Amino acid sequence: MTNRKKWLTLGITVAMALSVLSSCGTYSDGSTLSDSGESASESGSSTASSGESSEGTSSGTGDTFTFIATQPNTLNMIQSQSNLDNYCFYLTQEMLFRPYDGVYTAEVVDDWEVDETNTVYTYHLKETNWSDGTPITADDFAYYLLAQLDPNMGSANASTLITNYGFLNAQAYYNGECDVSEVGIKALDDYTLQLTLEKPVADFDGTNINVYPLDADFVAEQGEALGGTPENYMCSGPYVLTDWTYGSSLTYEKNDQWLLADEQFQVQTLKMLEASDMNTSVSMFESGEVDMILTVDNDYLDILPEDCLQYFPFNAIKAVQFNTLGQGDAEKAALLSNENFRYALSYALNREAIVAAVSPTDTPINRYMIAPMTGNTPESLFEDDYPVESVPLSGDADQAKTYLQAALDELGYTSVDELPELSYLTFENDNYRLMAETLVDQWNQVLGLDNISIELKPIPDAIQSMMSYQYDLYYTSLGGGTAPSTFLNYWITGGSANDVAANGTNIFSNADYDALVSEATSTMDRETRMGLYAQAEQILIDEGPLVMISTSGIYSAVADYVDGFMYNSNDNAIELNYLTVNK
Amino acid sequence: MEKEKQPIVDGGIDPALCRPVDRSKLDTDQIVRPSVSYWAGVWRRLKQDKLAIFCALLLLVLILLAIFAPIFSPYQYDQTDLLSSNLSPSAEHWFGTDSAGRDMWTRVWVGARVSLAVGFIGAILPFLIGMFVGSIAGWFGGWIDMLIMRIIDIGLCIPSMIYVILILVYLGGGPQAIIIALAVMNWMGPARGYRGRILQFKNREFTLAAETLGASPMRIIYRHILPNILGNIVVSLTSFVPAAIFMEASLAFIGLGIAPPMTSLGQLASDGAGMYRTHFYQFAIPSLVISLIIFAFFMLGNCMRDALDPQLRDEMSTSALRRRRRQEQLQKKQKGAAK
Amino acid sequence: MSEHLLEVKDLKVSFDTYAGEVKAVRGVSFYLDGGETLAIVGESGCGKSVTIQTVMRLNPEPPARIVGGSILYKGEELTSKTDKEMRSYRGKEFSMIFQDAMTSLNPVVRIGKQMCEAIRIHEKVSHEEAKRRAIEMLGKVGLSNPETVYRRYPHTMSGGQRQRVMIAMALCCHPSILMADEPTTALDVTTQAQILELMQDIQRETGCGIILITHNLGVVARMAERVAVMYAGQIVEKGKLSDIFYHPKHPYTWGLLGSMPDMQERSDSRLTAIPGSPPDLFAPPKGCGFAARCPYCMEICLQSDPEESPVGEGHTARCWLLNPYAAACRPVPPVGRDKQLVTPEVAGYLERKGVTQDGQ
Amino acid sequence: MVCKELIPLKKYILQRLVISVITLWLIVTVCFFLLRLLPGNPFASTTIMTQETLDRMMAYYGLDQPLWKQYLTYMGNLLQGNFGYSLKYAGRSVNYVIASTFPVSAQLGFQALVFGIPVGLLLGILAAKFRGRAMDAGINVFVIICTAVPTFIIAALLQFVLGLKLGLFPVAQWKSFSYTILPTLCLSLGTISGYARSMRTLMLEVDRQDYLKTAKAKGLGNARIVIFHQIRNAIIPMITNLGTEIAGMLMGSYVIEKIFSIPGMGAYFVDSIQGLDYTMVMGLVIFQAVIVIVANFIVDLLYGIIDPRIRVA
Repeated sequence: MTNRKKWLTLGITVAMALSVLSSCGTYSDGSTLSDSGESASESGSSTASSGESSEGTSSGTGDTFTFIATQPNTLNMIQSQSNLDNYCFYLTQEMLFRPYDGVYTAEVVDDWEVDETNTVYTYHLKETNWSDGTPITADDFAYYLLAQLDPNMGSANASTLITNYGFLNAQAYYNGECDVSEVGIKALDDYTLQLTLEKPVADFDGTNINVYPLDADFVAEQGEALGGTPENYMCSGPYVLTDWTYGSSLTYEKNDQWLLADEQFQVQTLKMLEASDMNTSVSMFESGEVDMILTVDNDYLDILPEDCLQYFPFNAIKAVQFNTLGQGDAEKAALLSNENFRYALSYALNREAIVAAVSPTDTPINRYMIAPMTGNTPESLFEDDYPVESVPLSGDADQAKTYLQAALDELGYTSVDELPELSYLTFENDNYRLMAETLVDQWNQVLGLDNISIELKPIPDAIQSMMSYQYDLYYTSLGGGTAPSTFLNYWITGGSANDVAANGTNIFSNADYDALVSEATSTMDRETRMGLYAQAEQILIDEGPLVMISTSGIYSAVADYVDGFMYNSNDNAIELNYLTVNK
Repeated sequence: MEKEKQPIVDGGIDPALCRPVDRSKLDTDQIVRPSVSYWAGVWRRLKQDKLAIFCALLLLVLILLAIFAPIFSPYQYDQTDLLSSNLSPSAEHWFGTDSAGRDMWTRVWVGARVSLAVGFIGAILPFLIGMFVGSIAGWFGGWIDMLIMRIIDIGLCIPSMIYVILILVYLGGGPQAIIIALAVMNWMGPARGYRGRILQFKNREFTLAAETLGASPMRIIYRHILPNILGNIVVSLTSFVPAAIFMEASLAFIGLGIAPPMTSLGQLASDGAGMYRTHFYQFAIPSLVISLIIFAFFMLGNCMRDALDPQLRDEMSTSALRRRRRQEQLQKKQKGAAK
Repeated sequence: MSEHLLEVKDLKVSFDTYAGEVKAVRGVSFYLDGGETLAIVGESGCGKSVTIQTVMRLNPEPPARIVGGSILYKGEELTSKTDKEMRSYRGKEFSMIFQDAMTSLNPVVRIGKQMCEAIRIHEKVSHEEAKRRAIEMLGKVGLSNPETVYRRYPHTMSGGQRQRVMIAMALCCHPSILMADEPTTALDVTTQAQILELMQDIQRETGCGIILITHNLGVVARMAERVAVMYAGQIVEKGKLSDIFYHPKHPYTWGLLGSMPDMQERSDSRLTAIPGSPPDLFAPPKGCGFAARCPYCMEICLQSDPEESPVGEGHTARCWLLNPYAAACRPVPPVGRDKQLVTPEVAGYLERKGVTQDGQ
Repeated sequence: MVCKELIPLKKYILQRLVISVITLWLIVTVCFFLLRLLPGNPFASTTIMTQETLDRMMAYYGLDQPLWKQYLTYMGNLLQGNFGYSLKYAGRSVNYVIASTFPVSAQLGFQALVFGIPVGLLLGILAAKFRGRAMDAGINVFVIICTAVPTFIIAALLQFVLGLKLGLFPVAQWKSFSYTILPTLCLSLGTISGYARSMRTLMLEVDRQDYLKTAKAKGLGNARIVIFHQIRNAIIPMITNLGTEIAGMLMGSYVIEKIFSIPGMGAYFVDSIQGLDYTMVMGLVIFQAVIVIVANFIVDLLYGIIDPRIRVA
């Protein structure tokens, strides 16, 4: 009797454990747990043929494109903060105007006109519908913009919309002071959308705005779950998102309902894989399991063959930001706002050598309006039309020393050791740490400064410290945007990077700089506008609280049998419009 | 009197010898085997064990290198030289240079200092805390034991990451912060283990005897129980040091490593792990040094276990056993050959 | 073909330890016949347990090594047998009862299971048959309601009960030799008496030979027919009960007998304890092992080891005093003193067994 | 016939249940307030944001209310089994994340345990039985390599050699069984070396017990003595930390999942804490606590079965 009882209990516990685990464990092709409609794409892997490398949805048949890129955080358009989400919106939503390599072409818009005061834009839309067939109206496009201005929708993009386009009463509505009907975004009828701006915005030519459709009832019905899984996300664009396994893969299927289904986006299935480890990604790329890697780390550039690497400038300015308020310490404030000290630190850096060693995918810069920013004409580059005198890219050690000596004299120090301790705040991950160590050591070698200590913090903590001005030097990365005004607007008095706490405390305020920028943003004539921007940029270079280092870019590894792959940081989208895969 | 050489008579004995011997010469308590104190026995067994010597020497070499190599090296560990970045090991830079052009030889040994310090102190500190708390819980029992055990249960369930970040943020990223973080993370394991040990010995006779003689609990624990489990403690300590070094390396892997410009072996290895396909040396050398340190500590722990185990003191240590067996095979071969 | 059931000739066993070779048994010879009980007496550490365990080859070979001598059991030479062959002997031909029953039973296995295991190894019987026999044996050793004992765990029983279980386990395969390594030392006096009686009944019933190891001369007097006194790895004196108790020839035996407490006598005569402690067998002394502690030690004793010299029929002793040349040093013949050597209590046991001073 | 020993078992189970509930509640509370101590704002991200936007988002998620109020609302949801939605990944419910990632991590951990523990025990027993011989030395070296070399190094090398160069196994991803072999192997190395080492020590300790001599005296074969008597006694101390170990394994390992890009829970633990995703961290911690408590409970039952001296009575 005793034997049987003992083995019985043991058997039960083991069987129970096994059943619990096997019931949830699914071997099939990573399909989501909930048995939503079996993913349309063939899950070839269920025939678990072991061993051969390019298995499962093999990209052999030419109509599947498998690539490695970081997954979106969320598909909730209202609360989306990162451009990773936009990659997915671009592929799954139709747009008023669809950007391709920086040029916006009309898609849903039939035709549009603007009134003589350049403030009222009226768009006539074609008849289109969601992937499940329900029609899309102008209300959906209007709701997309209005939802982001809604004060209690917790949207992250309200301030950018307001500063870039300045819709009528948008700020008031966002502050809750007026009703949604008074905002300058209205759907006159099902197929006409009207946008009214408070004052003409030179950089807005009526087309360069990303507007997707968003169904108000769907948002209300989904509530907090909006954009979490393919089930709570409606698609209307070239592709339909059919499957999303967090941390593993997203699958897009071609949407025949789309307006231009037969002209663009011919590839049938897209499979976006997540591979957080670069070793793994490169191995998968070499073994042919994957057709493209969006961003290749610095260390792997010389492993992959030269011809498969494509460079895309990212147009983000990386710079060291000086906290001229000095965290309340007058001595520090004086030092950090001293121009000579800043020039000394700037001239001490050999940007070319630093970037080549520490982050080869970047390009060194000594100004803010860099390629691909367009100048007087859409074809010419700003930096060619308006050269600017700034620090030489290879640095100038002697000049740096003279600036330092000038700074010491001005502030009354006799030697470098009397300078107050400065903290260099940056994020924790590796390349930020490496850049910090390099910069601090270069300053030490060239200028003999050893009062700068590095302070690493997790991203949320670092950003909060920066926004509460608890730093001396901060390594920042600011998006350059499509037009010069984006970056220059950051640094006007009260600008979003200048007065981060939005309580009137600015680290840089220059009256004629503000005047130049505000005048430029409202002059319609391109030539004069660009001239004014150039002057503003020169002031920012001379007196701005920044030492610019480099602009980043990405190298993508694309297999030879794939062409027509385009990535544009300004549009922040993976543009596979004309992609062809002929394996 | 001169003992004359008398022939041995029948029965093979010499009659002259048949006379009582004077008692003084005799030492009744003649102990043949030198009475060996416990520690002397341990020391002798360790000395005999070639492997233990090898590990001790290896550790000594690593420690000396960690202390002196950076002092004598021509480069500073944080001195970047952008023109010579990512050079493979050469006469100029024995271990090559990293992507910022810093000399890897100096960085590896500065990192070794940190890893050894963090590993060593990061292992001993939690151990002492654990032993102290464990002995209280074990000895007093009752609600104190329940309370401490529940605290440990809760502590183990909350991811140690949270403590680490809290400590690193409030104490800055220096080595001492890492050590305190490790201490907070790791004291619960030994506490639980040590409590079990105390319970095991608590109601043994010699403990009760000591108690009846009026010894205070702390005295009993440290004079009576501790020597009994010292072997076990030393062994788990030597396997705890590698664990601490590992933890520091995995913290670095997650991005919570030591504050720059200081570095540690874990940090170097995890940086190198990213590019083992392009610059293998930047990955191989720090990993090799970490593995050597951990190997040395680990083997030392093994040999200590054999040496400290009272039951094993009579039996032969593993290596002595191997030697004995080889001699036997030799004899068999000779006998075979002789036949 | 020796006529004895078990005959051990000049057995030498040594252990390899870190410090070198320890010669635990240095030439031991004795014999045992069926139905007879041989008692081996001696201080702890004199090699008595090692001797009988070597007969059954229980000591793991790497440290232990049989250096010389032979063990004949029913004419079979055991020293050359491999472990596999010895397996059929253990439990079937020989069986062992250990001293501390507390640790000699597997704490995590039920008693019944441990017994059936032994039965089924030697006789291919079904589970039920093995169980029946085990329960029957448990009853025979005097345990009340053996069925429940069969299902219980060792830690739930008292020392005496556990010792009975050990005996039952040893006897369940009807061995021809039962070796008991101080079976009663860990027990209180009353249980001790019951166990000894039990062993005698079993011996009468099965006619098995018993080798009893003890350091309690009272037990020897009750149980044994012949006695071997061991010291420092050698048998210093062996013979019939009367030879050893009434005509001891070896100073060590005198010492042993002298150190027995005498209950009746109220005199405050001090017990004659033997000074010093046995030699360390790591490097045994050149001469007689007992020399250092022997009050009658002679020069020769320090220099060479005495052989076994016959004293009477079946009675030998290993001491130079017996040598004709040593007559001068020989003490007043102990015979006169033997009366006080044997305490009345032991004498009572001896009478009951018909053993008197004139020793037949 | 209800066996006599089971009746008190119910009392014991009840007692354990009460204690576990209290412990769970304490864990939730301590973790909730400890997380709030971490500096930084969960919504801060690299894109340019003004403080005003951050405050608006905090308000939307109700994080600007007094802490005790948030705690009460959180506990309210928790009692209905709703872990809430992630802050960092809007729209992603914590329940859904756990439900979709736990099976993957559990499967990996389970396979590593099922492969690791028996092999580890076997190596431990062999090393003890052949003490001092070549087998013992070989196993010792293997154990040392597994413990001395950090996991992320072994995993990277195995992936490179077995995966890419020899092409035996797929390099990464988590599709079918052949994808799980390499990660399981890497994960199980730690278990194997741990169990081998402690089993060897325990077997040596048990080697000298008297009941083994009794067993030999009964004429049992070496193999039977080892299996039936020695292992059963040696294994008892191994059970003690089996509970926490199983729980740890089922929760997934950050390193292995990162290198083999497996959609498991391991990654979530680290990222959500660094990204201050309060609801996700709480959900994961509670789930892990439940697993640990259940695992410990099962182990205690196992304890009773294997070692009668601690029978629950």
